[in-house]
Amino acid sequence: MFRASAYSVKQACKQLIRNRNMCTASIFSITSMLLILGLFFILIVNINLLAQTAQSQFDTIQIYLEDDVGEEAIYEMQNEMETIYGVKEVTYIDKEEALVIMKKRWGDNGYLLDGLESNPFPNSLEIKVNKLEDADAVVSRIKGMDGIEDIKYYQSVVEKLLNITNFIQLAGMVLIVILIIISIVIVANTVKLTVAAREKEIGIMKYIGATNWFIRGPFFVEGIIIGIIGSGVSVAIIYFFYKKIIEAFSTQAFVMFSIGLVPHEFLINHLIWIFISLGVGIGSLGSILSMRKFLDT
Amino acid sequence: MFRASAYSVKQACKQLIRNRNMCTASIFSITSMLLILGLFFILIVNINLLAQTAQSQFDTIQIYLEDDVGEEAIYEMQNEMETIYGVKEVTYIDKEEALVIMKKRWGDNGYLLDGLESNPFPNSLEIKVNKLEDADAVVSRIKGMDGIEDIKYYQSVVEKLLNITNFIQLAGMVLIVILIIISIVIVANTVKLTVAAREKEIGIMKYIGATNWFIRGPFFVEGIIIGIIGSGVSVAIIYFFYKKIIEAFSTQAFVMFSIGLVPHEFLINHLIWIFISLGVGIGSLGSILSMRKFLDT
Amino acid sequence: MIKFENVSKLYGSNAALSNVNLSIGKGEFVFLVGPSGAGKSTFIKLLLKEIEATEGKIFLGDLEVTNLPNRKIPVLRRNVGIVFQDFRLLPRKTVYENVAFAMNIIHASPRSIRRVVPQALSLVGISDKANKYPHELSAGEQQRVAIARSIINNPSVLIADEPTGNLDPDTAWEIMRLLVQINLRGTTIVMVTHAKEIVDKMEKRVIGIERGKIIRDDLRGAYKYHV
Amino acid sequence: MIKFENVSKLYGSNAALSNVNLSIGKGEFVFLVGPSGAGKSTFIKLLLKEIEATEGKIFLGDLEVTNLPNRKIPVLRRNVGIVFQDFRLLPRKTVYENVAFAMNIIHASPRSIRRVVPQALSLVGISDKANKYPHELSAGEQQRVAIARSIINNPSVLIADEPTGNLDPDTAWEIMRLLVQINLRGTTIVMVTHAKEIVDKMEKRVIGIERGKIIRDDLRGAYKYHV
Ligand SMILES: Nc1ncnc2c1ncn2[C@@H]1O[C@H](COP(=O)(O)OP(=O)(O)OP(=O)(O)O)[C@@H](O)[C@H]1O
Ligand SMILES: Nc1ncnc2c1ncn2[C@@H]1O[C@H](COP(=O)(O)OP(=O)(O)OP(=O)(O)O)[C@@H](O)[C@H]1O
Ligand SMILES: [Mg+2]
Ligand SMILES: [Mg+2]
Repeated sequence: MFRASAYSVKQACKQLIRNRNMCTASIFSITSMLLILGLFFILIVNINLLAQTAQSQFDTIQIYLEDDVGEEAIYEMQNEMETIYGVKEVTYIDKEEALVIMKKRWGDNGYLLDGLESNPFPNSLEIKVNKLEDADAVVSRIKGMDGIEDIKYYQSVVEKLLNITNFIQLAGMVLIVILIIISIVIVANTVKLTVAAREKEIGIMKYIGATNWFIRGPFFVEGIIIGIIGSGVSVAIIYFFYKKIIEAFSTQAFVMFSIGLVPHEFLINHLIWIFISLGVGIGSLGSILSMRKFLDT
Repeated sequence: MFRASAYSVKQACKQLIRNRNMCTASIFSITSMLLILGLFFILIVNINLLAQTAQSQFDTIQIYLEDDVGEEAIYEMQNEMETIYGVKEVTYIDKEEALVIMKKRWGDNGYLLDGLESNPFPNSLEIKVNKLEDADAVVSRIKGMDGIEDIKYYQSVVEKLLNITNFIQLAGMVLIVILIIISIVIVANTVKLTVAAREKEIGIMKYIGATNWFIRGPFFVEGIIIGIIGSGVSVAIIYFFYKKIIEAFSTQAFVMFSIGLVPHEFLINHLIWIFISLGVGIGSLGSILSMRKFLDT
Repeated sequence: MIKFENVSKLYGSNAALSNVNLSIGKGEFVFLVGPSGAGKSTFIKLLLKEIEATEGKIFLGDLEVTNLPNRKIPVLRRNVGIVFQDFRLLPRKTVYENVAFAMNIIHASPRSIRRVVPQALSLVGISDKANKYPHELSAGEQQRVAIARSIINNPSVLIADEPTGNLDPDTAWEIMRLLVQINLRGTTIVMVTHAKEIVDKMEKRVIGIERGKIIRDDLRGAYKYHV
Repeated sequence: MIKFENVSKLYGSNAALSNVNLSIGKGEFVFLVGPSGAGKSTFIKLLLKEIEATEGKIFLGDLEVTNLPNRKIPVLRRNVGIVFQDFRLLPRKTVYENVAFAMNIIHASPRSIRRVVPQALSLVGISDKANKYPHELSAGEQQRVAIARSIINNPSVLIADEPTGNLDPDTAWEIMRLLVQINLRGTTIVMVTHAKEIVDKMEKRVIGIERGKIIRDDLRGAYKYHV
């Protein structure tokens, strides 16, 4: 057993060196495919993050209170709301604060509000929910309470955003699956052609009495090595460029736009394992599967 | 000449049929790569469209006029502004209209404006520019005019949007170039391996006295056929799925969000030519380049 | 050792072998002769289960070749040393590695490989080419490597398809002396050949095949199979 | 027709041919003999510019082979019919297509191809295998296809590396008769062979090579090159 493994590894290394050109071709293919996969992975992870950020700006429920509700009662309501399932925090905003906020929001046009006779804004409570999906339930619980003039929350916006993020996640998964299938097809083809070029060799080995496993061994190890090299190279390339991009972004106008990017350490930590398992899987399975034809008889 | 071409085409067809497996591998690779390219193409074209739509909502310059400027003078100013280079159209919005617009924009909170004593809004002119880049120049020309209280335009927003669209366009081009390079590498590798499997054959042909062009001919034609099939298949697949996606979108919530998608006819009309030229180019060049090694001596 | 019972092999409607009955005992030295396309290589391919017999039974030692499951084929082939008509050397391995490969297959220890391979190479007179690749050898040299590989594991049966086809008479006779030696050690030898002179001088059992049929089987025969 | 002037071919430090001087006239029939590894195939490979001479000049007809630019090599090879020791048939073409291919190369008309190829196939006695692929043929049959291909274009020189190596004596003699016929039509023939009997009976010019050197050149010679 040990002798057989040692033989396989030794032979694989010899083959790799002697068939440099073909191996480079295989490594190239695997690397290219993993690069494309990585590209998509990065895009999807970041679009997701973006959507989540955007979403978090809409996860509030505005509750306008009637003017005759006293401060005491308001604090009571606040406490009660905080116990509702799904509520993260409840903030009290009195009418003066609301006016200030509105002025701020108007920016340069804020002076227009100076002409107001009396403060038209009501007191309000602002609820942040843990999960957007819970918002509806929270609202229906609150509706029954006394002293509430109106409840506002960006239900439709929130729903659309939910739809979009769900769609992006789904599309992302579908794309990644498609890409993985395409990669496997391409790499398997590469390996198949590599093996086809050695069809004669494999035939001869069989004629001399080599068992299928004996023949497969070195090819298998070779596939694993090619997979590891391919995934290593692509992770390195992605790491390098993604780091550059993040650096570029953090000094650019984009920070102002508050576009956050997934930090490269996180990405790499995940990618490296996904890629190495994909690379090794594709490489070794590819070489074994594509040899099946020649080992049938 | 004719006899040689006829021979090449005939041989290519024979080879294609006899080496079905290998050709399928090549076609698979080309198709896969073109699919990925197409995916990116669609993504980028649509993101671009989205950015442009968003952008067009910000390409206006607001000019607030002093209250003592009469209608006559305003129309004069409007005419003058329309002659400025880069200006697309100038609209006059009087103070009543402005109030109505503002109320609308406030939506359910519009009633707050009912409490206003007098209309705080000034008369204004709204300029739409042809190109966002021209906005600055237009503004500096207008600044000198009499009777202007204030000029507002979303300079920073516009700049950020410009940055983003430029970035997306640039990133898109870079990605497509990278993908094309990767596709060429993968397909060239596939062809190279296909040819390597026929190394012996090519050698024998040379030993008998065939010229390089005589040997290349059938391979060249074969590459072209493979390219055409590969690009045809991928265009068909993309056409089918993109149409489905557009149909799904037009009945979905997405319309409400006013996310426009590039119509599939437009896309396909462009894609089909790009793909066929890419496919044929990759197929034929790939087969010739990868035969160079075997035809050197 | 080798037994054919009513064996036929058809390629389409063309019978490469038809209704062959044959028995070769342990330790025999047999020449298989016949014109081009008679079915000699087919005979060998059947014996090694490279192709399947259309009809009949084939036995080699304890194994019934015609019934052998695919996964047992390597066991069959390891019991047999073979020299192929087209050599079948591994193109990406050196002469040394080609011969060593036959020992790797049976998981021989690296030590015994290092000891036995050089002996075999010098036996066929090709020691000085040990580190060359097959394409760097002359045809005769390749043939000798194939012979070295076939005998390296001391097989109980040695089958040689034209082992002297590309050799000059002197080298051919050296190879024949080698085969006789191996035969004396108890190995059964079946040799396909067109070399009239060799067959005539050796005076061994000669089996003549013509158009897929055995037309003669002489215990101390000569080449001239058609009188 | 063929002229070697001080030609040497070194593989590393190993001289496959050293300082060969030789001249073969138009219409001659020459046997090239010598032990395995003597340099016979090297001689042929040099003549066809498959490999480059390390030193010396080689002429074939009007062409100086050693000076020939690469793009002119096809012209050289079309003037020469060659039977390779390892046949070199195109594996994915049928017997018919293999022979026709040699005519395609010189842009022969489809009509003349349809007329000439069957003639050549029947000349070497392989007509019934016209639609088979090389791997479906016996070694001797492949060799005959190679011979048919080499003569199809009526070359001015025919070079054959062991054209009878895989043939039984009868078929071998048929091929020899064919070569003599072709020779009588004016084609220069150089034949590498180990077939002692054939060389002895034909009584043609015999050139003996040993370890890369020409050791004899007899006008009406026999095979026994080492006295
Ligand atoms: N795969 C195949 N398909 C069809 N016919 C075949 C196949 N293999 C061999 N044959 C035919 O079977 C017959 C016997 O072939 P075989 O190789 O056994 O001949 P042989 O006696 O070895 O001849 P040689 O001395 O020329 O090597 C031949 O006519 C050959 O054409
Ligand atoms: N590519 C190569 N690299 C190194 N050595 C080579 C190469 N080709 C041939 N040789 C050596 O050159 C010598 C002559 O080879 P050649 O093929 O000419 O012999 P030959 O006379 O044809 O022998 P045979 O009768 O066995 O075919 C041999 O010793 C061979 O090992
Ligand atoms: Mg045979
Ligand atoms: Mg030779």
